[in-house]
Amino acid sequence: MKEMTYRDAIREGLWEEMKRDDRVCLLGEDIGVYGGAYKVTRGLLDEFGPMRVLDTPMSEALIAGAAVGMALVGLRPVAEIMYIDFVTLAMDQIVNQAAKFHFMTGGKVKVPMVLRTQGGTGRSAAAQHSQSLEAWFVHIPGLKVVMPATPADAKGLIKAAIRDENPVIFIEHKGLYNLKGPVPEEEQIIEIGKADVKKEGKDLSIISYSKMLHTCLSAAEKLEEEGISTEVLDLRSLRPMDDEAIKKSAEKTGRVLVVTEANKTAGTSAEIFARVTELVPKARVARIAGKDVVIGCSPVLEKSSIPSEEEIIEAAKKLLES
Amino acid sequence: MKEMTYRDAIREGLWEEMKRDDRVCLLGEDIGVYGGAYKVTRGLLDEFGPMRVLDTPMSEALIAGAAVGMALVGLRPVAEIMYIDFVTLAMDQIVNQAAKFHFMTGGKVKVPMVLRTQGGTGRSAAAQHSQSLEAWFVHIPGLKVVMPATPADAKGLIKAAIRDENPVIFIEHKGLYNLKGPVPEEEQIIEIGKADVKKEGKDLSIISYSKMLHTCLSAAEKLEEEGISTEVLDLRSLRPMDDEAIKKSAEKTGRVLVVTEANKTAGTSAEIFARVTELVPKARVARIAGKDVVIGCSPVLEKSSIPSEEEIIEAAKKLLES
Amino acid sequence: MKHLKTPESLLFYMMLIREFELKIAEMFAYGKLAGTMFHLSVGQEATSVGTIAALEEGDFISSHHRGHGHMIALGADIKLMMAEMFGKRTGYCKGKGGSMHIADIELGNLGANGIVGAGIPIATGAAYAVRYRGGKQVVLCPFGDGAVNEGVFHESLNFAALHKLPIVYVIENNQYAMSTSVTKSTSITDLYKRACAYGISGEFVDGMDVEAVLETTKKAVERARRGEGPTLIESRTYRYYGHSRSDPAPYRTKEEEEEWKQRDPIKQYQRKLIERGIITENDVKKMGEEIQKILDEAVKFADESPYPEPSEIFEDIYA
Amino acid sequence: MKHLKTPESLLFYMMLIREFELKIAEMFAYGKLAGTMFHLSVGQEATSVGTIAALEEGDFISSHHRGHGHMIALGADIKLMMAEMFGKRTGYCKGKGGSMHIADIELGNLGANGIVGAGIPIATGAAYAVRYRGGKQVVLCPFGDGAVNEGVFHESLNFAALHKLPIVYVIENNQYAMSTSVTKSTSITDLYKRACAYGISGEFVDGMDVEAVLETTKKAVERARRGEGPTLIESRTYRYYGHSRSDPAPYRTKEEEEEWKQRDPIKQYQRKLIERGIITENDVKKMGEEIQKILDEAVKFADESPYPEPSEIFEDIYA
Ligand SMILES: Cc1ncc(C[n+]2csc(CCOP(=O)(O)OP(=O)(O)O)c2C)c(N)n1
Ligand SMILES: Cc1ncc(C[n+]2csc(CCOP(=O)(O)OP(=O)(O)O)c2C)c(N)n1
Ligand SMILES: [Mg+2]
Ligand SMILES: [Mg+2]
Repeated sequence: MKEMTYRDAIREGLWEEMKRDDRVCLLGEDIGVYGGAYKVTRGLLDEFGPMRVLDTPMSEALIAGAAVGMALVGLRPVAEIMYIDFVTLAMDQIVNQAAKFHFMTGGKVKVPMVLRTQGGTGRSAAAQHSQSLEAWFVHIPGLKVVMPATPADAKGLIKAAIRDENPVIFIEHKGLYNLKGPVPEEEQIIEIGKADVKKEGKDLSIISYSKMLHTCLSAAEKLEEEGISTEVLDLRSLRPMDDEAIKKSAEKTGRVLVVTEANKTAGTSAEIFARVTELVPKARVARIAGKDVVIGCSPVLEKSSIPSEEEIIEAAKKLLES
Repeated sequence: MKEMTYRDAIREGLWEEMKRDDRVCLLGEDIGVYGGAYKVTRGLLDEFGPMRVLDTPMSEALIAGAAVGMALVGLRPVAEIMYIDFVTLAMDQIVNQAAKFHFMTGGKVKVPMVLRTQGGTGRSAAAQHSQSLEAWFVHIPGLKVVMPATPADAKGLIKAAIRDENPVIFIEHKGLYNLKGPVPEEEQIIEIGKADVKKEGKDLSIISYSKMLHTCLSAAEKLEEEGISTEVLDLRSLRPMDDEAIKKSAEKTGRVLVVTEANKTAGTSAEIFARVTELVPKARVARIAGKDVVIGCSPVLEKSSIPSEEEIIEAAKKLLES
Repeated sequence: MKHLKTPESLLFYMMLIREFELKIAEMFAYGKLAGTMFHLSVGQEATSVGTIAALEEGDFISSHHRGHGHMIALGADIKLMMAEMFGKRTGYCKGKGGSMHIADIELGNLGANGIVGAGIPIATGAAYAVRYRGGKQVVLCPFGDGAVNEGVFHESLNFAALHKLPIVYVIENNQYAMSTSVTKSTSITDLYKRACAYGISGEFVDGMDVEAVLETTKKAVERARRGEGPTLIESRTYRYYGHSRSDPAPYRTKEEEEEWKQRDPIKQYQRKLIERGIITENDVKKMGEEIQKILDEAVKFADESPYPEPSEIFEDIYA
Repeated sequence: MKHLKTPESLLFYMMLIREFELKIAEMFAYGKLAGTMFHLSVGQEATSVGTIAALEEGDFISSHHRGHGHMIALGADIKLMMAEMFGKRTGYCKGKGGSMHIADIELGNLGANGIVGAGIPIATGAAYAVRYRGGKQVVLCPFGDGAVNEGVFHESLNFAALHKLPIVYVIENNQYAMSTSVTKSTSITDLYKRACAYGISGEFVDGMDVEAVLETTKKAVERARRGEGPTLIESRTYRYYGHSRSDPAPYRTKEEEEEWKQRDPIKQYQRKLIERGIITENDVKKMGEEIQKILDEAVKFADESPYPEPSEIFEDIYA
């Protein structure tokens, strides 16, 4: 194992796949010299040249659409949309084109592309640069959606996403790039659709993903100190979702707290909530999610818009009492 | 009461509001001479002229964005996006602009606009003209979302939407336009956020909206024949959602079946499911939703993609046994 | 394209497109088609045939909602097309696509699109992929006059021009987007002039003259193949019928319709080829008969084919 | 604008913008600002001041991520701006907007946008509303060179040209969109020439010369007010600093930066006004002192103002 940041892990994943397969290429705004807004692709231009690390004009629909076209003709493009908030400009190409071409052609074509983007709060980036819009993609048949929380998962999943024959939405979190963690020396591909128990426990399960996972892990430790054995399940993939892992944990503990940074109403927390109940009707379920608000710039506002460790602990205790 | 179609009811609502308030205007593709793809705006051009009934170029982002600008400067635009599938081209203007301007400016500006569109299956219009994407909007703070199922509700809600100070997404269903029903002679404004019990019952509640409501009503009648007293709650508004009405019905029957045409995963059915459980923890809840598939053109495929009356009846019985 | 090398073949394929579409209109009247959403290109045959004739085997094309003509000009199997129109599982897309989405990558068709303009960035990306692999193919990207006002038109042409991609954009300007005439939707009505915003060449061609279309497109295709970048062609034409089956076209005059029909691309070309002594009246008649045979067989095939099973909705969602 | 009628006032507001931005850079270093996302327009002051000076009271403007200059040129209260930068509840947007969204409709600012290009259709809609009500206002719509490649640019300009709307589009061409130079993003580098695609007039102006900017914009504003439709102006300028605080701008040369700084809009104009005998060195010094006083007060105000309460997130979601 070696230690590296989430940012470097993704870059290493991209680098290895580009070395392995010369059909793999990157396109997006300022991914070349600039290395991407969050520096994930730094250095790749020098290594692979401007044909394979393509700085595009500011044209998000073109970025996504060109990736579809490239994939149809045999490349394996990794498109970057700088902030998930900007996917609003490319939804047609992702949802009506990438997700549907395989089906609409009766299975004749495939669209093996990855759309990398990043979301979430934490940098006072305000209303239009802080959203968690993953639920939109999770709703769409034909897409896969992954949201890694650790460097190892990020690397293993970006490699899996690139090798997948389908469009994969790969959502990073702006608050995770500097997070360090162990990453295996040898090649590891993490299967899309598999959750991971990040901490075992028996009284209560917390289900989460992406940056919020870490808040949950730290809440779980505090709960543990109070004698509450808490399991933390990291979904990693939102579509497909790992029903088996969810079921196993829910059956084991009988109490499930769902925690997401995304807005509560009609967010992923709703889907996970309903799914847990469908899979394990006896389980008691609760959810804590981002407030149903617009994200404000002032740190005070931003911070209170998403679940805090205290809220999670409180909700966990309440759930145990119910 | 007079009888009229859903289409005519919406048109009458638009007509009355345009007569009442000369700030109200319409814009969209082919809404003038052509009267709209589903003829909702037929005749309004002759009555109100091309300034107030504006045929736009094929530029969906411009349509939504111009509506935002018009609203900021004091008009009350009603923009039409011909199919909900095409909102994919206008999501930035709806989600990052219309929904957020009030908050981002600290409450200084308002965006009183309506975005009319229509969705759903029923015309073999295939993958890109048949979706039910309402969950995307329901997820977004700052938007309101209404989906009427009857002519009277459609008229009362379009009027309320136009008078609202916020952006309202008004989603019609292509399979409802020819539906006839009674509409009050006198002016009726239906408050956004209020559900409506379309049929009373005591053994079981079915919660639905839009066209699927009618399938539920017909299923409820069959259940009634078998001695199962079924209540059918029409949400009408998806955001805000009528928690009080949901609670009341769920407490009364203790069994709630949620039925939507929209895809199951991360759809509105998930939110309603979670909400019922949160409001009435003792209630048993189940959901039937559109299959997690892409809509095919062939009628066989289209039909089997969405809930049938039989599936609803079966699910209701299963829920009663649980 | 090999099958479009002779004047006779250009005529034949234009006639085949026309008769195919008249046949599906008839089949619709009999209640045979899946749904009501189909868009006839009757009147526009010279554009689909003339542009595609300029391609070579291995080249690509993106298609759109009014795309039957593209498929037929590419040499599609009429049986599989008809079956798709009928919503049958033997169709090109197993009944999943329907009229708006009939495509076959093996013919070089990257997909037919129901979202107006959406094929433009896709075709542009395909052209980038060709360049990436050092290939010699060219991508043909046709779309309507309405699509010219969609944002993706702009984003794509800028990108293609910047990278001098091997792509030819063709505006099939039938002068209306549904009910909206170009004069009511577009601030300049000579649409090819929009090329100026990208520093590429814009060409105008009479879309009722198949040889003119072929010649103009050929030059653009050659330029693209030589690495000299994209061209924007405007082929001015007319659709004889309404936008779709439910449209009686109240937004235009009968006189205008008649004027354009006077210049019918098929009749015009028949006349020309007879005058040139390349074919006789009788040849035309025989072509017509051959086409009717093809169509009858296709209808029979489609009619006798099974519908998909309901469970097939779960197939082809993921590869 | 009344407050921008004299040469001295043009100079004063350019200096105020410059010093405001240098002050916030300093405040950032002290950890006083909300977040790290702020974009300095240092070097571009002649464009914001020159364009806005061409407006009359009651006119509108849309703003964007690099928008401090617009607000200041509109006559914004520097205290409320600073408080917003600090994330305080006394700021223009109660701390909810922050640097990227500072706006005040009472000053005619329709909103500052973090989505590049998104203000273009909004401004265009506002111009339609003006026409709708028979008003005489004009809308000024500035955006960067990067925004010129977004689809909404195209959709909006076509619409505005078609309806001859009272709007003036200004490309603040600082030659880079983040790290991407115009030559790498745009197939024609004379951006004003894109006007040709819409049949409107395109004008080029030296964006380092405030009087030239004012004059060019004034003509366009007058045309718009007379009902003669939109203009696309390209004002060529330069941003001295990186895209945002975290950008050391490795994508351009120090020589290039120095060259542009030689043509500094403020120094240039100071020199010019002194030469013309309109002001003296001493006047400039006094202006600087006055500005420092304004800024010190603003910092004090912002510093002493309270942060919003956490519960304020629930306010202003719905009107
Ligand atoms: C993005 C989008 N907007 C609107 C529509 C509805 N629609 C389908 S075809 C059409 C007109 C297209 O006009 P044009 O591009 O000129 O092609 P034509 O139909 O004339 O061949 C419209 C408005 C659509 N399918 N996609
Ligand atoms: C739609 C969108 N894409 C990307 C970004 C990220 N971004 C912010 S500013 C910027 C560059 C903008 O360049 P330009 O329009 O020239 O304005 P400038 O920053 O030079 O003033 C980029 C890429 C964004 N905010 N919005
Ligand atoms: Mg057309
Ligand atoms: Mg710039």
